[in-house]
Amino acid sequence: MTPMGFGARAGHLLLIALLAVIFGGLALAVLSLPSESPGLSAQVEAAMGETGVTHPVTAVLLDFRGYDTLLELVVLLLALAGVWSLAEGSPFADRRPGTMLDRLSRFYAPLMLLVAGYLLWAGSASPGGAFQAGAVLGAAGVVLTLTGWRLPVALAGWPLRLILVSGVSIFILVGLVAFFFGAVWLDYPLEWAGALILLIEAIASLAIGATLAALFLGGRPEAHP
Amino acid sequence: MTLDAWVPLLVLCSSLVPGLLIFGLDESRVRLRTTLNLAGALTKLALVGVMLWGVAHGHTYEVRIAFLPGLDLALRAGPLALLFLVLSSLLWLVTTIYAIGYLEGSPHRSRFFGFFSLCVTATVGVAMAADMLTFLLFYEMLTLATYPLVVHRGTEVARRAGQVYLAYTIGGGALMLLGIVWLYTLTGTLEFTPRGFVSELDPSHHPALILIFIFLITGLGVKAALIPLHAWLPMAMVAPAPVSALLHAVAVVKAGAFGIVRVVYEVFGVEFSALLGVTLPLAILAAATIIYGSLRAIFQDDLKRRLAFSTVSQVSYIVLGVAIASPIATVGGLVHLVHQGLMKITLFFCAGNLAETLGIHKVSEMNGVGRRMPWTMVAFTVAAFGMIGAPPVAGFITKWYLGLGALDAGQHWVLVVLAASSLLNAAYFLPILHAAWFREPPATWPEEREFGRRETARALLWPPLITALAAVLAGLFAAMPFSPLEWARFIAEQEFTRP
Amino acid sequence: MTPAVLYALTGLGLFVLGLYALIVHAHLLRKILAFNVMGSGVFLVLAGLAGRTASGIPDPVPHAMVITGIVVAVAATALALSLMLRVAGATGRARLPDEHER
Amino acid sequence: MDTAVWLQSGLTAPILLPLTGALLAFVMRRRATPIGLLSVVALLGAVILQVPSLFADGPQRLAIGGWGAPLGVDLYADGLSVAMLLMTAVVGLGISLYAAAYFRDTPARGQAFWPLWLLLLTALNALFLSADIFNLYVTLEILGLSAVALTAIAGGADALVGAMRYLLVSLLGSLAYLLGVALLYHAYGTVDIALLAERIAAEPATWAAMGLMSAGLMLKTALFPLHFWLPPAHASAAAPVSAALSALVVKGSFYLLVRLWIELFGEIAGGVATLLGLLGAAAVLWGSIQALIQTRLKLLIAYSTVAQIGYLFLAFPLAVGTGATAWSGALYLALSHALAKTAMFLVAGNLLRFGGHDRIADLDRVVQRLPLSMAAFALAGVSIMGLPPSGGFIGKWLLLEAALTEGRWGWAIVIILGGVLAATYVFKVVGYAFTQSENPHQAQPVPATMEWVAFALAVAAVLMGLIVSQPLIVLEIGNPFGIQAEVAVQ
Repeated sequence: MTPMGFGARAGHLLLIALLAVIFGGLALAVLSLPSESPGLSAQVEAAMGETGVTHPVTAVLLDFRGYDTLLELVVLLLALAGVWSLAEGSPFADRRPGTMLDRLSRFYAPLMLLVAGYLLWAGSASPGGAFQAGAVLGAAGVVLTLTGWRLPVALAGWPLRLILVSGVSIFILVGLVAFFFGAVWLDYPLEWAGALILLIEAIASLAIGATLAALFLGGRPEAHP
Repeated sequence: MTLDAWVPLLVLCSSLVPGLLIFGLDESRVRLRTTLNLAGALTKLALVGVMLWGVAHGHTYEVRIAFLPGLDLALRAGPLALLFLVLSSLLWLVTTIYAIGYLEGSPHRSRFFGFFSLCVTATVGVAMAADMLTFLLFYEMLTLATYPLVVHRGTEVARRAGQVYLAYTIGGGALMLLGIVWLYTLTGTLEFTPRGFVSELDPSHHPALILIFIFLITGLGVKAALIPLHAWLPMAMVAPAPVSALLHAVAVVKAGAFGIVRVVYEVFGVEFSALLGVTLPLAILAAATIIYGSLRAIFQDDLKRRLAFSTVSQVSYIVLGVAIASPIATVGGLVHLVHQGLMKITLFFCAGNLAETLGIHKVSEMNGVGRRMPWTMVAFTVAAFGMIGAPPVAGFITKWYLGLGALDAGQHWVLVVLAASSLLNAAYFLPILHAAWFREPPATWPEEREFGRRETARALLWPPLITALAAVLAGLFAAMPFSPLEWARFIAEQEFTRP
Repeated sequence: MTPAVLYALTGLGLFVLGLYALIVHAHLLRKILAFNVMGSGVFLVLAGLAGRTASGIPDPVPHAMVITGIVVAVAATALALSLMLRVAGATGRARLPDEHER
Repeated sequence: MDTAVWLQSGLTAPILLPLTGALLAFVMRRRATPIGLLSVVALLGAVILQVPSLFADGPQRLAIGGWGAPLGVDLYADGLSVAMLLMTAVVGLGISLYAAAYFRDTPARGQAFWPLWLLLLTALNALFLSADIFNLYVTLEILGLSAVALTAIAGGADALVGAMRYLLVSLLGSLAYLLGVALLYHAYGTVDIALLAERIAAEPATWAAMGLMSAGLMLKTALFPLHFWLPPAHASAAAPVSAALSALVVKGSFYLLVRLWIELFGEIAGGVATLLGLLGAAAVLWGSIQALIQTRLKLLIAYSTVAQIGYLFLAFPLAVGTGATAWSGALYLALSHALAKTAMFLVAGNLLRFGGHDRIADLDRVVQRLPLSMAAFALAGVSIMGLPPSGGFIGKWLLLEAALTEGRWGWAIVIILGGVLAATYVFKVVGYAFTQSENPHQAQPVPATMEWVAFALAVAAVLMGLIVSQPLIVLEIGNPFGIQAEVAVQ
C-alpha cells in the first residue's frame, strides 16, 4: 500500500498499466467460459423436495450449504468480539435526539419489526430470509440507537450476549439433534426440516439484528453507565 | 536389544544425565555437583573399559534407532571408536578434577559443568557414531555445547570470540551437511565401513566424489584447525583454562581430526582416496599447517596463544599420518590422536596453574618459575619434550612412525617437514624451559595466591602430573598390549589388509 | 455478448478499480470503501455468471454464496471502521504511516 | 458409539469444540480463562483420539448435512490435515497456558482475548478440514479477522497500525481468492476440491483462478515480496498473539496453497512453481538478512518468520520430480517451525516482561537471570537453524535430498545458506544474553508458567528431530502428496 511513494508519475502509469493487464487477463478468462452453464441448478432442483423449504436460495443457504451459513454467523459474531476488544465504550453514550426524530422512530421501529417478521416468513418460499430480516432488525436497532433509546442496564450484560450468540448456538444444537437420529451433523430429519429451518432462521435473524446494531454502537453497551 | 547394545547408550548417558541434572542444581550445591561429575566420569571410564576388553575379544557394541526412512541413527564401538573413547573418557575424568579445583568459588559453575558434561557427551557420540549422519548430529551438538563454555566469562571479548567460533564451526557444519546429503543421494547409505563404501560407484561420479571429499574435509578441517580455517582457535583462548584443555586436547579439534580419519578410511577408503588423488593435497595442507602453526607459535608472548598455535600445528600430524596413506603412517597418525591429547592437556593444565597461582599469562613472565612451582614445571617440561619429539615421551613414537610411513610410501618430502617442525617445536618450547628453570625469578609474581605448603591447590597439581606421567608411559611401554600404539596397529591392520 | 458476461465484465472492472483505489488512496476510509467496491465487483461476477442457464432461472448456489460474502464483507467493514477509529485516536490521523517500517 | 458417529465427531469436534468454547467465553466473560483452557485441552484430546482411526481406516470424508459434494459441503481429513490439526492443538495448548498467565494482570484484555483466540483455532481447524473452496473462503476470513483483532488487543499505536495494515492485506488476499473461486465455479460447476480435480483443465479460467488464488494466499502467507505487513504486525502484538500469528496463522494459508497446488494447479502450473521457489529463495535470504540487522528481538523473530516461510515455498519447484520428499520436507519444516517460533515469541514475551524492553544489545545477562527462557530460545534456535537433532533439521534434510537427487544446486545452496544466516541471528541474541549491558534495567518477575511453556515447546521442536518416522507416517495417511500411490501407507 504505497499511497504517497507512488506519487511519481511513472510509477502511477505503471500501476495503471499493470491493473489494465490484470483486467485484460481476467476478462479473457471470463470470455473463455462456456456461454451456457447450468451450474448446480439441476441438482438443487432435484433435491428441493428433501429440504422442507421451497425457495432454492434459502435451501442452499440453510440446508445444502448450511455449514457455510453457520460460519458466516460466526464471522458476524467475531467482528463484534473484535470491535468490543477495540473500544471499551460506545461513541453514542449521551446523545439525545430532537423531538421529531424521537417521535418518528417510535413510529417506525415497530413497523420495521413487522417487516422483518414478514421477510423471515416469506424466505422459505420467495426471496427473503434470515439475513434480510436480520438486516432490517439491525436497522431498527440503529434507528433506535440514534434516537437515544438505550438498552436497559439489566439487559446490556450477559442477556444481550446470550442473544448475540443465540444464532450460532441454535445452529450447532439443531445440527447435533441429527446425531441422535443417527444421521450426519446438520442433517435435519425430513419431516422436521421445514420447522427446524424456520426455528434457526427466527433465532438467527434476532441474533443478526442484535449483532448489526451492536456493531453500529461500536462498544460494549455495559461498559459505560 | 541385547545387553551389548545398551553399553554405548549407557556411555552416552553417563555424562548426559549428570549434565542435565547439574543444570538444575543450585549454585551452592557444591558437594552434590562434584559427586555427580565424578560419578559420571568414573562410570564412563568403567564402561569404556568394559568395551575395550570386549572389542579386543570380538564383541560388537551396536545400537540403532530408526530415523529417516532408510537411515538410522547408530552407535557402534569398534576399535577406532575406542581409541578416541578411551582418550576422551580418561581425560574427562582428569579435566573434571582439574576444573573443580580451578573454578572453586567462581560464579555460574552449574552452567559450566552442565555444558562441560554435554560437551563430553557429544565427544563420545562423535567417537561412537556408526555413520555420517550420527556423526554430524554429535558434531553439531559439540559446537552448541562448547559455545557457552567459550563465552562463559560473559565479557565483550568472550562474546566476540564466541561469534568467531560459531561463524567457523557453523559454516563448516553447513558444508558438511551439503556433502553428506549429496553423498547419500549418490550411495543411498552413510554407514562407516572399513575401506569405505563409495569405491563401487561409477567412475562418472568421481568428480562429484572429489567435491564431496572437499566439502567434508573443509567442514571437519574447521574443527581440526587446518589452515586457513584455524583462526577461531587462538581467539577461543578467552575461555577458562579447563575449557581450553578440553577444546584442544579432547573434544573439538580431536573431533575434527577424528572425523577426517573416519572420512578417509571408512567413507572413501584410503586406497580409493589415493586413487581419486585427494590424499596428496590433504597431506600438503597438513604439512603446511604444521609449519605455519609452529612459526606463529614462536612469536606469541601470551602463553595460551602460543600453546594454541602449537595445537594448530600438532593436530595436523594426525591428518598428515592419514593423508600419507601408508599403513605405518596411519599408525603414527592414529596414535598421535592419543599422544597429542595427553601432552597438550598437560601443557594447558600447567598454563592454567601458572595463571591461577601466580597470575602468569605471558611467556616473558615465566623467568624462574620452575623454582616457585617445580612440580607444575616438571609436568610442563615432560610434555614440551614430548611435543618436540624427544624419546621416551610419546611424541617421539608419533614422529618415528610418521617418518617410517613416509619412507614406506616414498614421500620423502614429509621427512623434511617433520625435521623442520621438530626444530620449530624446539624453538618455541626450549626458550620457555630455559627461562623457567635457569633464569632468576622476579621479586614478586604478577598476582600471587597462597596455597600453604604446596605450590598450588591439590586439584590443580595432580591432573597435569597424571597426564604427563601417562604421556611418558605411553612412550615407554608402546609395545605393550593395549598401549595406544598397539591399538593403532590393530586398527591399521583392519583398514589395510585386503584378502 | 450476453448480459451475464456483461455483468461479469463490469464486476471485473469494479474489482480492478477498487484495487487501484486501495493502492492509491492514503485515507483509511477510502481504502475501506475501495475494498467494498472490490467486493461488490466479485459478487457481481459470482452472481452475474449464474444467469447462463438455458431456462433463464439463475443458478441459486452463487446467490447463496453472494449472501454469505456480503455478510462477511459487512462484518469485515465494521471491524475495519472500528479499527480505523482507534488508529486515528492513537496516531492522530486516519492513515497508515509512511513506509519507514518496510 | 457406532463408527459413523465416531467418524463425524472426529471430523467435527476440532471445529465445534473451540467454537463452543468461544461462545461460552464470549457470554461468560469472567470465566473466559478456564473455559478457554478447558476447550483447548478437549481439542487436543479429540485430535489425538482421531489419529488411530485414521491409521485404521485411511482418509475420512464427511458430507455435512448428508448432501455430499457438489451440492453440500464436505469435510475431509487425511494425514496432511491431521498433522496440521495436531500442530494447531499442541501449539494452541501451549499458547493458551501461556496466555492464562500473561493476561492475569490485565483481565480486560484477557476477556477480549479468549473468544477471539478460540475463534482463531476454530477457523484454523475448519480450514484444515474443509474440502470445499468456497467454505475455505469463509474460514480464511474468520482466520484473518480473528488474527487482526487479536493483534489489536495489545493496544498502542504500533499494534493498531500493524493490525490495520494486516486487515487490509488480509481482506485483499481473501477477495482475490474469492474471485478465483467464482471463476472456478462458473467454469466447472462445483467448489468441491476432489470434483474440481477431476474436471480441471488447462484453460484461461483455470490460469486466472490459479493466479488470483495463489496471489491472495501468498499475500496472506507473507511470501516475499508480499511480506511487508508481517514484521510490524507480528512484532507489535502481545506475546501469545505474536506466537499464534507466526506459528499458526500463516501456516493456514500456506496449507491451503499446498492443497490447491497438489490437487488442482500443480499439473498445469508450468513455470509458476519455479517462480514460487524463486520468491521463496529470495525470502530466505532477504528475511534472514533483515533479521540479522534488527536491533529489537521481536522484529528479529518476525523477520525470521519471513525467512522460514521462504523455505516452505522451496518445495514447489522441488516437488516437481521428487514429489513426496520435497512436500514432506516443507511440511516437516512448517510443523517444527510452529513449535520453535512459538517458543521464541513466548521467550520474547518473557524478556519483555522481565526487562521492559526487547533491545537485543541490552539483554543484560539474561542467561543467568532467566536461564529457562534462554534455554528455550536456544533450543528453538537449534530447530530454526536446522541443526540436528531437531525438526528443522529433518525438514531441511528432506528438502536438500530432493534438491540434490535432481542435481538442483541452486536450491541446495539457498537451503544451506539460510541455515547459516539463521545461526548468525540466533546466536547474535544468545551472545548478548551472556554479556553485561551498559544499561542495566529493573527486572520484573516472570511467572513460572510462562517460562516452562516456552521451554516445553522448544524441547518439542527439538524432539521432532528424534521421532521422525511417526510424523512422517501420519503425513502419508491417504497419500496427500499424490505420488507413489502404490506404496502409500493405508
